[in-house]
Amino acid sequence: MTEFLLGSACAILVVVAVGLVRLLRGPGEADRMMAVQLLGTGSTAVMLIFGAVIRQPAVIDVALIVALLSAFAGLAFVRGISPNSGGGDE
Amino acid sequence: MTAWLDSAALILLIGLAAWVVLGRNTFAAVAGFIAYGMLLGLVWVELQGIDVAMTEAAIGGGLTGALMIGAARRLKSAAPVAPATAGTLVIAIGVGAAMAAILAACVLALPNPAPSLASLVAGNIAATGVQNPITAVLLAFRSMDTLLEAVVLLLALIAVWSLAPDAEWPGRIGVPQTANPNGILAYIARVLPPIGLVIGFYIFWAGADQPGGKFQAATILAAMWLLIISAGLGKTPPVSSRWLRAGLIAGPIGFILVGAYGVASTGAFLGLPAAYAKPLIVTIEIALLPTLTLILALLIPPPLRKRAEA
Amino acid sequence: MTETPAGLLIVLAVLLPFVGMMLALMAGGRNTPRVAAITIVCVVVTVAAIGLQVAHAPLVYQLGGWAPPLGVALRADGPAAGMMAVVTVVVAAIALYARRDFAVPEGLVEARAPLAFWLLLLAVWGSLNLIFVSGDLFTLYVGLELLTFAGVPLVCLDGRAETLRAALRYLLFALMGSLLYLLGTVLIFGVYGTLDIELLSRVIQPSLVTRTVLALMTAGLLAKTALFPLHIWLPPAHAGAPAAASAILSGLVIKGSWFLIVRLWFDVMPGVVTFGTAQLLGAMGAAAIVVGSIVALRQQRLKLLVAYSTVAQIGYLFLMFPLAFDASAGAMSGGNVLTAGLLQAASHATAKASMFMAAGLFYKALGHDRIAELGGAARALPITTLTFAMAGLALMGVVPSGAYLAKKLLLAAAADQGQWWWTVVLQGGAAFTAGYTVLVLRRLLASPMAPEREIARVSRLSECTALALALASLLLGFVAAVPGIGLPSGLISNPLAPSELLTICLVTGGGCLLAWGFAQRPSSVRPAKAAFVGVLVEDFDGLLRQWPAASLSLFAFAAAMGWLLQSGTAA
Amino acid sequence: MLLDLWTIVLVSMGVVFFLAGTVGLLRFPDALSRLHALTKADNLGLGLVVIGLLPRLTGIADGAKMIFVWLLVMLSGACLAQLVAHLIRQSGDFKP
Amino acid sequence: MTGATLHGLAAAILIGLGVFGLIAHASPLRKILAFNIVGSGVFLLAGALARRGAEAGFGGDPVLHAILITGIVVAFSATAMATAMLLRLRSVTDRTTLAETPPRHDADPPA
Amino acid sequence: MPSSNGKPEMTGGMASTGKLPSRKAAAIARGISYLALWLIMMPSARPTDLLVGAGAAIAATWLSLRTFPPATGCLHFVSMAALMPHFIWQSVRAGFDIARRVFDPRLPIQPGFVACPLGFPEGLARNTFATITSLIPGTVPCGEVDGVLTYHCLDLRNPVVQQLWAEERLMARALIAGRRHD
Repeated sequence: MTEFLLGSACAILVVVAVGLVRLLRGPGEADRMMAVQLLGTGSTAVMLIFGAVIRQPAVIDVALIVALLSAFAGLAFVRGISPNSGGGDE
Repeated sequence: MTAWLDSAALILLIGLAAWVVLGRNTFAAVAGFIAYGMLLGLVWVELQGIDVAMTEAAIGGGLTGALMIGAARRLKSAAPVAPATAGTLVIAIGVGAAMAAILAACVLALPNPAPSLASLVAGNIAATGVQNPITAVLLAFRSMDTLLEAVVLLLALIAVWSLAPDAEWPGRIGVPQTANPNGILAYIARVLPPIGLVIGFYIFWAGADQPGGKFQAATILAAMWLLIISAGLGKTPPVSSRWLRAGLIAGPIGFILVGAYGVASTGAFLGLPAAYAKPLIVTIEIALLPTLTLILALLIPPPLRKRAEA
Repeated sequence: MTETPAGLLIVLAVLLPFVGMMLALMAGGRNTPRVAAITIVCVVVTVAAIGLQVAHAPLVYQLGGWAPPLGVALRADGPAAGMMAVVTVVVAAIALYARRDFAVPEGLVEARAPLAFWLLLLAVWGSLNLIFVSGDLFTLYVGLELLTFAGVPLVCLDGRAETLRAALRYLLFALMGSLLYLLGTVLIFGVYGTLDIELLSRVIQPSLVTRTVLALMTAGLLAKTALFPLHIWLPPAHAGAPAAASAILSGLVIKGSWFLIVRLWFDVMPGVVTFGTAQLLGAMGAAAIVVGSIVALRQQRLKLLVAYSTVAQIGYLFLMFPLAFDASAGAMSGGNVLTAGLLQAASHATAKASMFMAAGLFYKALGHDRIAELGGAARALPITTLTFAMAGLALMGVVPSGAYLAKKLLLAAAADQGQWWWTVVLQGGAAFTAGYTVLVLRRLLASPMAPEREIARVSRLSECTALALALASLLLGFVAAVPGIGLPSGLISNPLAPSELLTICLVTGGGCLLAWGFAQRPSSVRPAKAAFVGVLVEDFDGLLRQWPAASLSLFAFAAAMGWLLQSGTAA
Repeated sequence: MLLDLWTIVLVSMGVVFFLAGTVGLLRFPDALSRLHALTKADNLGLGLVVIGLLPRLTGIADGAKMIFVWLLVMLSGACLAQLVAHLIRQSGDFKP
Repeated sequence: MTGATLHGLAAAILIGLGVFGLIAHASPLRKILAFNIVGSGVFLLAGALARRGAEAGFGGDPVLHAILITGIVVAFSATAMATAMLLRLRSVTDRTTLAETPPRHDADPPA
Repeated sequence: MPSSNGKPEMTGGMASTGKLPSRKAAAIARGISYLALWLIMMPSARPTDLLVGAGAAIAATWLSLRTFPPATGCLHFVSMAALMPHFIWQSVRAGFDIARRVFDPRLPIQPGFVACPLGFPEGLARNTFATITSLIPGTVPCGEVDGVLTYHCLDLRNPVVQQLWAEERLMARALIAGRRHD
């Protein structure tokens, strides 16, 4: 069972890594950030699986923080790339 | 199988680092950096450093990422920077490779079995009253580092403040941010922060006995506050605010007072009497939480008025 | 290792400045300087008490009652107490000097620059005290970062683009240095499982990892100390800052990382050092003296001249390393040479701070600091001119300055070990110092070019403070008379002996020649032959201070040092 | 045994949906369509992994927390998707 | 090869990459990013060492982990400070590189 | 962009019919849900833990009331919970829909925009609706103009607008709109 879980964690990681091609190729900023979001969700899943394998419930807390803060970073990104976001310095 | 997962994560991590360093487009590099930060959290979980994973995911991925994005946007309009010459690049590659090779050799030359203070911590942790060994180290065995670190943060904030335009002193620094109050950004900035607040308090409170603690909690709280500010639902306080300044020094001063109490009760500065060790640790953490939250949030620079006094 | 009862004083010396900083932030406005003043008085008393205690025996304090390796210990030994005393004197002087400059202007509740200045001054002080007494490599890392964070904003208090740029260079380069230091710390822990200096000094053995660690840490700290050719950030940063800030940066901040190198080489891993590496460090010091001095002679602005003279003087601080290497034991050994190094640091801290203060006063009075147009300044500001002259003399090593004493000790060591080349460097360095002192003094004493020059009033308190500091530097040699310092008696048996006077004359004469040869002059006058060399050196310096060159030098130095450490033992 | 089967089936399906998200991100012709793939397939993938792992957890509370992580990711993903969509439309980052 | 060694080697590569970036990039923002890469490499190296020292029922050496948390926070404050400085430079001038202007041979120094 | 005339009258002004709860009621309801969240994360009955949890819930409620006054609308918890299975099912359908299209070698999509006039007023109600509908198959809302939400659809051949209206009818009971934020 452990083997299966680790294997699927590996698979998710590889799949998400392939998605990072969008990070490299773009073309738009939004495409890049989608790849980053994909990685965020994927690594959350991998983390949860790994936590189940090592029987360490605190890993769920890490996943919680990753979920919360990746949302924050994502929102900052949206504001960062939006053409008319608030702020007075442009 | 674990080795496979480790290798996959590390290869991906190195790939992302290479992208951050080598990519031409600054925005793409910053996006890669955020992904890198998220992945670091995973790698730390694999290394069984749960506390560090939390810190790295929160600070490395979230807060630093947001900081970098904001900076990249504001630097977009700056004059382009001349790329490095080919000679520099070649030498830089050489230096980087040499550095990596030497460090790899050092890693392979480390003694076996590795030295460790883990059993020493395990033997003394009972005296601190907490169960999370990292909290025990941070707030009992090496509490001086933690105290000084709070001072480092405060000093960084003073440094950032010292860069403010004179005209804005001592008011609010930077331009208040705005967003459509009925838009989706404002919506998430209303829904998410209370949830984040509960999570932050939980991470803070759980830190005594399981992974977590004030830094991670403060980062979450700071991020939520920044979210509220960036959606135009709140403002940063003016730098002259008494409450703000009191909050900024509450942590270190409270820490030092507890340390002084240690002189009276145990004869050692920062000493913790066995009977009250845990309550005192919690007191320090409670004092540090608002300080760290305020500083971490205020360290993310707000948009400045351009050429305010150039 | 056992704890000493008065150890709590060390904790006070470290924490009081920080507490003062926080209370000053809370007080705000016009109360900030007052809180700073009270803090300074308190710390002065504390440091004095520490000095009295350390004269008997070093102080040790285990924080929280936890013994290393689990806990963190603070230790105040002789060098630490001495450095703390010097820093105390300089900080107090700078505070007096800056009282007028950084007062809150009329009509304002609070102003940014004064608030920042007073907070940062206290922070620099606390971090330096921490670096002097900390016995733990990681706590030292935190102290280094504190020092950097306190020092960098001082550079750009005026918010001009040039100073911001200088501050950013400083910060980024210093951060690179911190990373190398941290890397070394981590590796050390990986091998020995402790970060305590005393425990480490007992177990550390030369090996691949420890050699790498020594090379990385030294390189990182040199980047923060700005030893040539890693001085990328120093001249613009020190020249652009307000005078009081320059005095802090030049007199104090760079001493922190320098002292850490001393700790590392003498206390943590003396046995890892090899003859070659010690010579390398000394050679870099010598190069710093030559290049820094020549470029200083070619400056047209006083503050830049003083900043470049700092580059040269930093070189001086590293001349003790090759002389302290005990070839028979194959390790660094302290003793007189270490004392000489510390004396040099002390005299440089005081003299350079007062020199920057004097330069700031000239700037303030004349509204510029162009050396060519300084004529008449001596008549307007006689005290400050005297200050500059005395500070220059103290740096040159004229009797009875601390630098004189240090030079004597180093010359004795060089003669002892047959390393005659360091004698040349020592005397040559003094000649260079004489050169730029004479250069500036000649201008100051010249008759004014335009008689109707408007002279602004400067604070008499500031002038007197700068003079007192210069005087302190010049009289530092009398510490030899203090029992307990451990200097050989009869070192200054007859300071007015003909041989001594002859040396001074020769050095001064050489300095005049150098000044005549290298200094820039109006284009109408035919340049001296040496000026071509000067231009070359200047361009070389400009090239080295480009970012890629400087960062490459950093790693090249680390590599060279690692190689010398490795090959030195194989031979 | 049955619980193991439950885990195997659901986690495998989760992997498949992650794969769908990636393929969509790579194959779809314009940014907005890619956004569909991202928001929908990924969230479902994470959800399936979470549900699949439930029987392997020690306590009910851990399970609830895990589901909460999923809901949080869904909420932020949904809001972010709208913001990104708005942005793409505004900046003309897509081809219609 | 154990997992910890693997992580240590990866950390060495990360540090090498970051060092390259620190030297090669002219743009300060990219330097700051590279600084963060080096920093995380150093932390990861420490993590590998901590993992090697796992004993007494802990997943790693807790002292090293605690030190790391401090280090991460310090590195963040350094990043924030550098970024703030860079942005301030940007608000004062268009040119955000570190190279000095005007050239050193100028005759008319700024006041 | 296919416009969507002929929207049934019945949906106009929808969702503003419910009665807004009093400030106190809203505070209690939110406080309880935040406390429930705490208990999910820290299922401990020790008094100190509960005390901190209560403190966290109170702080969160205060923050929530400050940024999101009850007068600007509220969610009807029970109705929302009752709709939960439906949303989850829609979300699963959406995932399968994407997977089907993505793995199909012909890539059967026909993306485009659809304007969908809505009865929900600006603010909480419309935002919540938009957020939830971003999870149903084939639609992502991408901005609004004058009460008309624009959706990006993966396949214009599907009856998207009808589907959205159906969702609107379902959610009308759960969303109680108030005044807009200003």
